[in-house]
Amino acid sequence: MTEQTIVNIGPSHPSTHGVCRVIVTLDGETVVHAEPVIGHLHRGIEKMAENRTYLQVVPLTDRLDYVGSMYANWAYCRSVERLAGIRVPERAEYIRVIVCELQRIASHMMGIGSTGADTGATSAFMYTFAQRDHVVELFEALCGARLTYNYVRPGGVSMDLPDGWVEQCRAFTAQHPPVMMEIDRLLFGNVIARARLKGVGVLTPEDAVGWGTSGPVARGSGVDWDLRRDDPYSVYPRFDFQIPLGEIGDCYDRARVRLWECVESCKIINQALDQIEPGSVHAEGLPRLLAPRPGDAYDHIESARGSLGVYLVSDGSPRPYRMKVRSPAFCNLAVLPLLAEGHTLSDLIVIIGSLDPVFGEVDR
Amino acid sequence: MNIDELREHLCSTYPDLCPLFSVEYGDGMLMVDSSRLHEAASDLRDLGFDRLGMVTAVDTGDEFELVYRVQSREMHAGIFVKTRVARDVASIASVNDLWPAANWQEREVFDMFGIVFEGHPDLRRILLTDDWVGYPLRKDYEDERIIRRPDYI
Amino acid sequence: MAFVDDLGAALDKTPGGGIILTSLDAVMDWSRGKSLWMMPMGTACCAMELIAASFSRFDFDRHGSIPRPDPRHCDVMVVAGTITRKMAPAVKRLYEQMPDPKWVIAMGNCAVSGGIFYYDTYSVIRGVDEFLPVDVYISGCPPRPEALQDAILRLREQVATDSIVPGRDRQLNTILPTPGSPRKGDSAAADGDDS
Amino acid sequence: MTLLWGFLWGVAGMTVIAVGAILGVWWERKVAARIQMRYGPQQIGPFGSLQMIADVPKLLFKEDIIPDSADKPIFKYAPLFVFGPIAVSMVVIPFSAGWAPLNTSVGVLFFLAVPSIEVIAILLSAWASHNTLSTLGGIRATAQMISYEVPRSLAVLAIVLLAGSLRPLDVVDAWRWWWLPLTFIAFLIYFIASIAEMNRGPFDIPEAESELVAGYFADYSGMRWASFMMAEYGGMISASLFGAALFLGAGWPFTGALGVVALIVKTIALMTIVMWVKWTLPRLRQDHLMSFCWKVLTPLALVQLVIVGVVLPWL
Repeated sequence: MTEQTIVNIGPSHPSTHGVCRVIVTLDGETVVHAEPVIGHLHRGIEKMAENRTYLQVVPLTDRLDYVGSMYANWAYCRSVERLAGIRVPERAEYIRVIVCELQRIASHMMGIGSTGADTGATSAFMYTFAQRDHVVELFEALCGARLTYNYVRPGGVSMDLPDGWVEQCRAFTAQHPPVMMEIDRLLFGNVIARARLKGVGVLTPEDAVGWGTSGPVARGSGVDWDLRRDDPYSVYPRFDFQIPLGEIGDCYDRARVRLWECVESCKIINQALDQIEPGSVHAEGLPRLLAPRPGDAYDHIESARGSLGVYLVSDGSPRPYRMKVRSPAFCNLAVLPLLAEGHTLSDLIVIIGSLDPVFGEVDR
Repeated sequence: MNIDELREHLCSTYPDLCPLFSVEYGDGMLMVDSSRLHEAASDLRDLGFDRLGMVTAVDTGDEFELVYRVQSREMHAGIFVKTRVARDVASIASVNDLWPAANWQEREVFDMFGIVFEGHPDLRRILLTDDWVGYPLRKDYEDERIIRRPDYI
Repeated sequence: MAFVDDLGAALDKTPGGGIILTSLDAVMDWSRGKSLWMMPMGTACCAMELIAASFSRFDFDRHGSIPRPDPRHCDVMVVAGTITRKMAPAVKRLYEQMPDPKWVIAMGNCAVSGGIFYYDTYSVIRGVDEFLPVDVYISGCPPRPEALQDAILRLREQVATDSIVPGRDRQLNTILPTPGSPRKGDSAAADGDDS
Repeated sequence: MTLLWGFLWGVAGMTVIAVGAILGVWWERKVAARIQMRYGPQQIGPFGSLQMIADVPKLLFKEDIIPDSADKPIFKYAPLFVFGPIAVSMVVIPFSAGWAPLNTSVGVLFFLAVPSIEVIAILLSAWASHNTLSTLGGIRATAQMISYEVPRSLAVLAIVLLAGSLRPLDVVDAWRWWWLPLTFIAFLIYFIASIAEMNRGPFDIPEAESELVAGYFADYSGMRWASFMMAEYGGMISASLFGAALFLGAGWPFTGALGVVALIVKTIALMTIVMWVKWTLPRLRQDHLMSFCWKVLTPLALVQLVIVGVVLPWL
């Protein structure tokens, strides 16, 4: 044991994916202890929601997980719908599934790409980001925004699909899987990348469950748990798709799970586009000012990062009494000290990237 | 064990607090006394609720309502465990020893509400700075830096 | 900077040195304007657009603007995203680590004024100009990369008015509005809204 | 007189490196941009080739920050000692058959030894910054550069063995085209080890942008930082020149002025491959780096030596 060094990484560091600060105790290059310090992006969204009407909270949820805004929209809207007993038209449900699967692709493109960037392959990040740009373009055609969509609303979605959108979407889902295979070869077929990712940051299935991780982080460890299948919501039971699983739970497995989920998402989108039928996209007869009965409701969906839940308490007024976002990235990041211990500083960077935290959601 | 057996088991264990099960969503709710929380949590974990999904609190005005959500992958079920603690001596046993997931979540609740979790290994503020005064999500939190939003509705 | 300061001050005093100084200023302003390296201070949503700006599709390298993660190598700090009270000291410190001459672009409503997080929140700083001298403001939530591109080009115009001698301005016509004093006093702003 | 000539050649070498670095940075930005589906610099000069004309004065006139806690004299002058050896090493490169700036009988040894002084300067600069990330970068750089000297020298030894001389001009004279297949392994080892020597991807561990922000030069700004960059590109140029001269036969198949052009074309090709590799591959980890050096490259270089040694009596 030599003298230990304390290295401070962040809060502004090229590879902390936002504003995480990690205080690392190093013995040589080996991480003895890594302590994440979060909260640099804590904006108090939960407090703000208490002074907004139910509809006005939707734009706030956009800013939670800014890589996957649609999810927070949807989770929040599902909670409101459960609280107020709103039934959503079927077409709206299909549109929600389509946009959220597209969002999953966009978000995972970011996650896989940053795995590349963390290991030093910046170009791979550019390739995945170009794929993300296609999705963003689709969203822009859909709702006019590139990042903060405010598209899913309590009772449905804000507007119907524009003309020609379905064809564009089909074109994207047709060209996406081959590109994914290319990126698979480029990033995960490379001997250096395999050496960097394999066996690094192993999360055992027991820890994955005990620490409350979800999404690709848990599935990378082989925990077969996906809300789309295990707690089916919306119209997901009508689709045929696989849940990719990892084997040992290292960074490689987590990244690969993300990659395969993208391919599965393309399948879901294609099926949804086949099944979707014309109709209304918003529930009829909703009051402009929602004031649900007093009570509480919780609903969760499978976001790109895991099970994203929103817990709402109503006191009968038009504003939520309390909103709590159960954010998957928060729980996933909590395992960082566990994973980093004993690895080198370079591995720590890869491990942070493989957990794919988005600090808007971690800190809220 | 399926949901029906679970319901019967819980009803016999906690006769005074028979849990409510919503048929529509498959979620259960168990209201326990704050002194029995750890015991109930331990029971639930032994029954197969291996995931602690969420720990949060609600400021109801005169006391805090703590909300735990536990999930079972096997039974595809989720149960809310709720308990109430007094506002002036807000403290409760930590469930960190049962689910490590409680570690950060309880820190967050401490940070936002000032509820002390006894037995928590590392109870510090997590989201706010260490020298922050007050607990923001309490309903009576006052801060001169807050600008109240004008009431448009 | 010491060397440049001395040179500039000496030229300023020397008779006839003004001509050299002016030509030097012109060269320097051109070179600084064409090579604005960005310090990507991305904290929240806008960071995504900041990344997109230097990536394949928008490619700020065309304008000679590349992102460098190290503040010591940068010219312009792009504050993209919400700055909270916990984050502000770090941002200020990074700004101080940048070598002169340096500029700040406030990207997005959060960095401009707090944006959507103006009301009801206890932890957000309402505008990065509370502690940094901002040169260009971009509105939008988040702004498109094209808006950032425009900001870089506008900043070039502003750089063209600088001189290598501190405190000396080159008199040029600019279409940029000059920023007023930093907005202070949140309560006043709130009163204004209430009325 | 010799001293004067040496001095003049040194200045010439520095100029070549400075100009080469300026063009190299532009070329790298273009190559990286093409790999990443971008355009790269476009606005100044044809294809943005004069972009560096804007960057260099800007860096020259940037504030020169010296941190309070830094060891000031060392911090100030370390960049010079990083840049110096690289510039000096240029003088022994045989640009064409019969012509090298400095024709010395230990030229090959000189080229292998002098740039290695750089490692001391890197360690000093890293230490003087008084910054944990810099220090880590410096230590990584030291370990890496000293280790990779071994396979690099062994690879060059194969060529020296064939030529029977340490004088670069003799090597160029003795070079025959069939040396290329014979010493191909040595060339590959030399190439890989040189990439590691110049701290470029996938061996850019000391300056790992995503880990150590900028590694050993994290605290340098303005011109001092630029001299680190110049040293990096200078190292790239000199290593590529030397590799092209020794392993690829300098001006072969041409002689005279055309031969110099051929050498430059080969050098640019090698440099482009270096950039291509950097922008494609992920970065190694230190332990992989070390085991690659000692377990793969060094034994391979020895095998190459044995091959050359077996062939040699039959020539």
